[in-house]
Amino acid sequence: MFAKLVVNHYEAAAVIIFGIGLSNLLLQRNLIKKIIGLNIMNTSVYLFLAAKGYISGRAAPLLIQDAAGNWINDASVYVNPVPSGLVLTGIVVSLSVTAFALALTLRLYESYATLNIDEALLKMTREQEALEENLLQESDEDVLL
Amino acid sequence: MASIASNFLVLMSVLFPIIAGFALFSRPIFEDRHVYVGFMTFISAGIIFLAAFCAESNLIVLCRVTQDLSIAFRMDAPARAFSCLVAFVWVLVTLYSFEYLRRRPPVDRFYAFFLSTFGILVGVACAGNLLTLYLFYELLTFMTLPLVMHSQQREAIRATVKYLLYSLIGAALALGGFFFFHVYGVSMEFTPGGFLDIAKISSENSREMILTVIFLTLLGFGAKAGLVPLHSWLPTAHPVAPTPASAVLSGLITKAGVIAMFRVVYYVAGADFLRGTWVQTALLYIALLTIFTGSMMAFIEKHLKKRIAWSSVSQVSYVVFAMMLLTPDGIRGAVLQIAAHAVSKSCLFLSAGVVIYFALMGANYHYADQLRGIGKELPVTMTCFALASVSLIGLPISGGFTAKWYMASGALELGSVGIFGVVILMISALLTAGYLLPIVTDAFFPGEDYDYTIVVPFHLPMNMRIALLLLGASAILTGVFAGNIIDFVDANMIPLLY
Amino acid sequence: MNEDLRIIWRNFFNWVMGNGARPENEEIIPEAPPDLPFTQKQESRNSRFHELTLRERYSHWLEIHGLHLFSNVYSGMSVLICVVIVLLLLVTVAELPKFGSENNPANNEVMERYINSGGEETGAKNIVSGMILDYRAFDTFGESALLFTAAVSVLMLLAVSRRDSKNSPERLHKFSQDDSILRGVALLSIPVIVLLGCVVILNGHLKPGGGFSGGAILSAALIFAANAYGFGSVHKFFSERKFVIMISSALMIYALLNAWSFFTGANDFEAYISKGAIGNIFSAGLILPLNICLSLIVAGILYGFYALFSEEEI
Amino acid sequence: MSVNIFAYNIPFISIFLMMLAAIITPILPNRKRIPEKLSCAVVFVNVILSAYLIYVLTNSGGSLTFNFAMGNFPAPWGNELRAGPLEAILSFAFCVSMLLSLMGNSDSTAEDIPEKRRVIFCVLVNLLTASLLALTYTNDIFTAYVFIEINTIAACAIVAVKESPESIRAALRYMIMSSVGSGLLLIAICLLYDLTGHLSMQNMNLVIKNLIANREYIMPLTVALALATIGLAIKSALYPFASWLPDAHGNSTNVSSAILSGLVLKGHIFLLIKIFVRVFGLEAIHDLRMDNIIFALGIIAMIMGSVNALSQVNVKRMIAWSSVAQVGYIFLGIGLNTNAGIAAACLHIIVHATVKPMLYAAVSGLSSAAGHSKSLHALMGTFYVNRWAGLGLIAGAFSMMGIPAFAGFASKLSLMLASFDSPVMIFSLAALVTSSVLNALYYVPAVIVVLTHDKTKPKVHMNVSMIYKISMGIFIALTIYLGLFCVTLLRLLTRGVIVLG
Repeated sequence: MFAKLVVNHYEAAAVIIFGIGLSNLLLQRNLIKKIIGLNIMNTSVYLFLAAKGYISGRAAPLLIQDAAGNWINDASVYVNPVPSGLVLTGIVVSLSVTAFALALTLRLYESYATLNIDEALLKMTREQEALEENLLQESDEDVLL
Repeated sequence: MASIASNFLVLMSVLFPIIAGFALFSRPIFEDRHVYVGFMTFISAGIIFLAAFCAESNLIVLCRVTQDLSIAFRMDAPARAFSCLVAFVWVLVTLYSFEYLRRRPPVDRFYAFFLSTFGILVGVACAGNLLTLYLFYELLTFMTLPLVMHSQQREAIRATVKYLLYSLIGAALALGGFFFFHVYGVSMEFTPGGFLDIAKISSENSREMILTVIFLTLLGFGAKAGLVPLHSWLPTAHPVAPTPASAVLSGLITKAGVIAMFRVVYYVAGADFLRGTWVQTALLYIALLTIFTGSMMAFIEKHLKKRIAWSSVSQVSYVVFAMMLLTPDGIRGAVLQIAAHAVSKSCLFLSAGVVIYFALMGANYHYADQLRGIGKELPVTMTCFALASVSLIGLPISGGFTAKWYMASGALELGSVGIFGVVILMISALLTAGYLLPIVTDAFFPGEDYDYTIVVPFHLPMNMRIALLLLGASAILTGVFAGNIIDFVDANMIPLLY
Repeated sequence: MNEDLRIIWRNFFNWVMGNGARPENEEIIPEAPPDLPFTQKQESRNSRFHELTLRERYSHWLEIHGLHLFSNVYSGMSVLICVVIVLLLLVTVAELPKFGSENNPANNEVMERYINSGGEETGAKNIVSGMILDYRAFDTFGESALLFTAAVSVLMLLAVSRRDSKNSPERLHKFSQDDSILRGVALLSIPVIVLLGCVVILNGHLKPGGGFSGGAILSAALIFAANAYGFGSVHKFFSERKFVIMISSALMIYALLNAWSFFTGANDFEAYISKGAIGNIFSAGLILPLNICLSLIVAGILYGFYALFSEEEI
Repeated sequence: MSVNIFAYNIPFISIFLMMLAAIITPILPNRKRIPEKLSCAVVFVNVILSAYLIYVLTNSGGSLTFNFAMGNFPAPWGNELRAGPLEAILSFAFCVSMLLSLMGNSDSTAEDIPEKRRVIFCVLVNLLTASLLALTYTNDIFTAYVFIEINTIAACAIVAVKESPESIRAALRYMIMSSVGSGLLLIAICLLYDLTGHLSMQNMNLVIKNLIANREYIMPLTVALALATIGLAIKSALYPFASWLPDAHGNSTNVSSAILSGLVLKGHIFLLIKIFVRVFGLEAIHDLRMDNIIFALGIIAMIMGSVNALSQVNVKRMIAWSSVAQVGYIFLGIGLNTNAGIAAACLHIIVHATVKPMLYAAVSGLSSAAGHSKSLHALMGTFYVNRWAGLGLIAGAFSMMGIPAFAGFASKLSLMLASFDSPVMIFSLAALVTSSVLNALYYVPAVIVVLTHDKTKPKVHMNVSMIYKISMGIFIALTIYLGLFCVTLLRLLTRGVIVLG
């Protein structure tokens, strides 16, 4: 398995970076760091795709002319163009998601003065505590049963 | 032409009370709600009687859900009998309730659900297939919830939740059975002798599984009838409801469970399929256990309405016992017991209601031992109470007596279970006498030391008086005219057995 | 005996269900006068008989330790999930087709047709451009719609609602308005940047580049201008309304062009668009106008993001 | 081409119509609620279009499906849309549900969202609908990914449109979970592309069938399938991954909650169904052992969703947890891994897309009658203030409990019948029955509370707008219609699932 991993080392690196991104996204408490994790994760997928599109010894998919000035359109000369297209699309997707997530983070920061999502939760619970006290005093549990 | 008219009649007998009930939520049509309710109950009862006596017994499909599932009604013999009974008792209880509900607002909500429960009960009775039966059975649960929690007090709510939970568990078991019957049935339409696909069952060797499913379904439907594993909501929920509601809950709505079981036994599985199987034996024993437990608890219980509720647990199980005998005498006994118990239990609850209603004037009459000498103040009420007690105990010429007579003779055909059953029936009759008769004797004969000067004559309102007297009289009359009922049963229901 | 059991059971039940232990002599009166709706708090709840129920204890405990416990458990689970996913993916990667090999499943008839007939069918020299703007144009349309979605959402979050709330925070960054070096460099370089952007856009079907990259370069020029001369000067010719109108109309033209080509293509209608000769600037059918629209959208949106995040308005 | 040329273009027309509406909305004058009217009008046009498409497809007599090439190139090279009975019915259901959600909640929308933000809200709604339609019709897995991202951003923005701190927080949480989901989905798509060399669903299917027959690349295929399933499960709130849902649905405005639980979840689930049926094929799913996992997760979700809903004080959160349980039903149907099971799951998608927006609309009506409080206790007696909302709540509750003659019963019945021949029958029976009881345990108290007179409160009078009454009436009629006459629909869905594979 290890030998195979060495052959596919680009992909192996990509999935390790994917793991790093995912763990950042899940584990970081700071929202900005979470978003950075998200970006790392997406970028690793582009690396993966780029590696998948590569065929050793071939040219980039821009048509080239031979000596006589004819366009060479022979599939055995160029690398696979599909992953490049997917990467282009993917970059725009991650750009949009990042922008939106950052805007949300900014708004959260304005409301709670923290970038830590746990602290925001804590502040929110504290704010609601007073509210819930009032609510509990009025309500009767049997209704809720 | 006649067929269309009769179909319309049957549909209206189910739908009219429901619509009339929910119309109460809209803006007032009649200033006086009692007039409206009385009028509508009367019309509904009229439609139901007309339908029961005149309608043809063909299948009326309201709409089709899938190819073989539909909402359908059929006015067959059990439906006719039961809807007549329901209409009779309902009119009287409604008559009684006007006076009673004056002190228990909100009237609108109570009557809305009370009227629609009326229609839904008739729907349970004349359901043409299992889907319709299940639909109306569930609706019955939801429509009676507001009746139970009418007072909106803590106890009422707790009782309602308990009632809901038990009914839902029961309905869930029935739903499981429903799915099985849908797969293993030829159709879903109630057919005398059962609709199960015997060939499929025997080819797949799944007879035991189907028996288990039938058993579970019967237990599920038994929840409404207060059968033992799922009985304990009944003594909690019935006493907290306002008296008119508890009268119909005990007298008729428990019978909806019995009717559902009856349909499963005779119209889904078929008597032949069940005869001699462990399901029959198990249900007989469960019914006997319920009979004994109910009577025993009623004997111990001091609270008047609770005692009557426990008595219901035991008395309704008589019906289950008789029904599960799967003999002609069993069916005769079951039908008689349904009729006798419906009228006498309603009568008992209504009498107890009068006592409590009377109690609002000052004294606290919630417990059986507080009723000493009350017969002097409420002679009519306590007379009716006595009549109903006589029927419940099963003293001769009353409705209960004939019912138990047929039951016992049916049971004796069945061997050891039957003999055991008869013994239990005897013990239960003694216990019944033990928990009902002392109230009557104490009420009328308070003893030497009773101070007669404190007697305040209480004027019972006329409509209450009429309702009580009619119910009390019919408790005896079901015994006197038992022959006619037996004729009806012999003509229409005995063929179900074979 | 029986009575004791009953009391014990009842107390246990109450303890679990949250009614508090009830004194035994408190009788239940089923039909008390109906003047006390159940919404009102019952006395027994506050009386000395009330003790903490299991449910209340649980919620108290949860209040104190819940978040901590949750975040610990959450972290543990996350680490586990990440490790599992990475290991699984590594094993998978080892099984995948070999890197750089010609015989991989991905190098199939799809790729062959893109290269063999891409030139004729799209007229683009840049095969990737031809692919994303002609063969798989719907994806790219979705992508620009995605950018539009993000732009609209960010606009809503950062501009519209703050103006509604009227207590927008102090602007954090005041750019120096009289940095002459910056201005000088900007004066020199902005035209070059714009020119570069135009070249990249117009050569999208010939060379690497295209609407997205060209749009990004254009937006860089705008951002540079805003930084050097202040946002006010940019606003003079680029207000929020104009920004929205520009993006919307560019996207509209883009969508209509796409719709035209989809519609005619799917129904085998005549599209009236010539492909031109490969390598010419006016070739490749719709790709050039599409690239121009895309670049306008991207430039507008990227500048919009920058302006919204730094100045909180456009 | 087995259908006429107009019907042939309907998928394309409906997607582009929604998109153009979204693009043009910011330029329109923002007066007299024009943007909202435009959204409603366009969605209504789509309702009619998809109804016509259903009619044409089922009456054409020839093949039930057609592929629509987006551009000049057919499937493996260009993007394609595909329309069959399943897609047509689901897009019809989505459009109807969207239209009714917008109409039924228009009062509360007007209260909750200021006018300027409402323009953007309409843009987002149009984009969301367009992306849902694209997700439904697409035949290309990468296109699906792009439109899923549009869907996600629009959905998060719709949660955040309320602009309260809680809703921002909920949206952020939703965003993060969704990003994890789409990351996993993306890498799964990349793996699949690497193994098959295709992005078009039917071509992928051919290659995957070959691979499985030759037992090649089994491990990567399994991992790709698992990652795609987990990714979409996170996005569609299957139970262990559902913690974001109650936050997002409970803290947003009513119309957002209705749209989110009625439509957004369903779009993702339908994509999962497409991946299962169309990309892998049912045998392959069974071979790779994914069906049992989905089935078990579905059962857990059914139970746990209801159990969590039992302890909620806030009605909206209660209904949100109930959504989790309902998603469990759908996954149970998918996990049966038969055509009948998936058809039943689709029926439940439709049922839930009808009933859940109705419940949210009812709750919005009731809570505005109770002074905008969302706690169950505050809703006491509101039935008598807003009877249409009360009736909606009752019908919705009955449907969720599975009372016959209401929509929920039909889907439960079909799920049960679908599971009858499978070895897991007893589990699904037990789960369905238990979950019906649990559903009743929290919906019935809500109904009781709403029906209970509160004597301590002063009598409130509220004018219920005509549009609310109309949409509620349609909702209730649809619920009962689905409960009583779903047989034709179910037959169509089954045929649709068969031709989808």
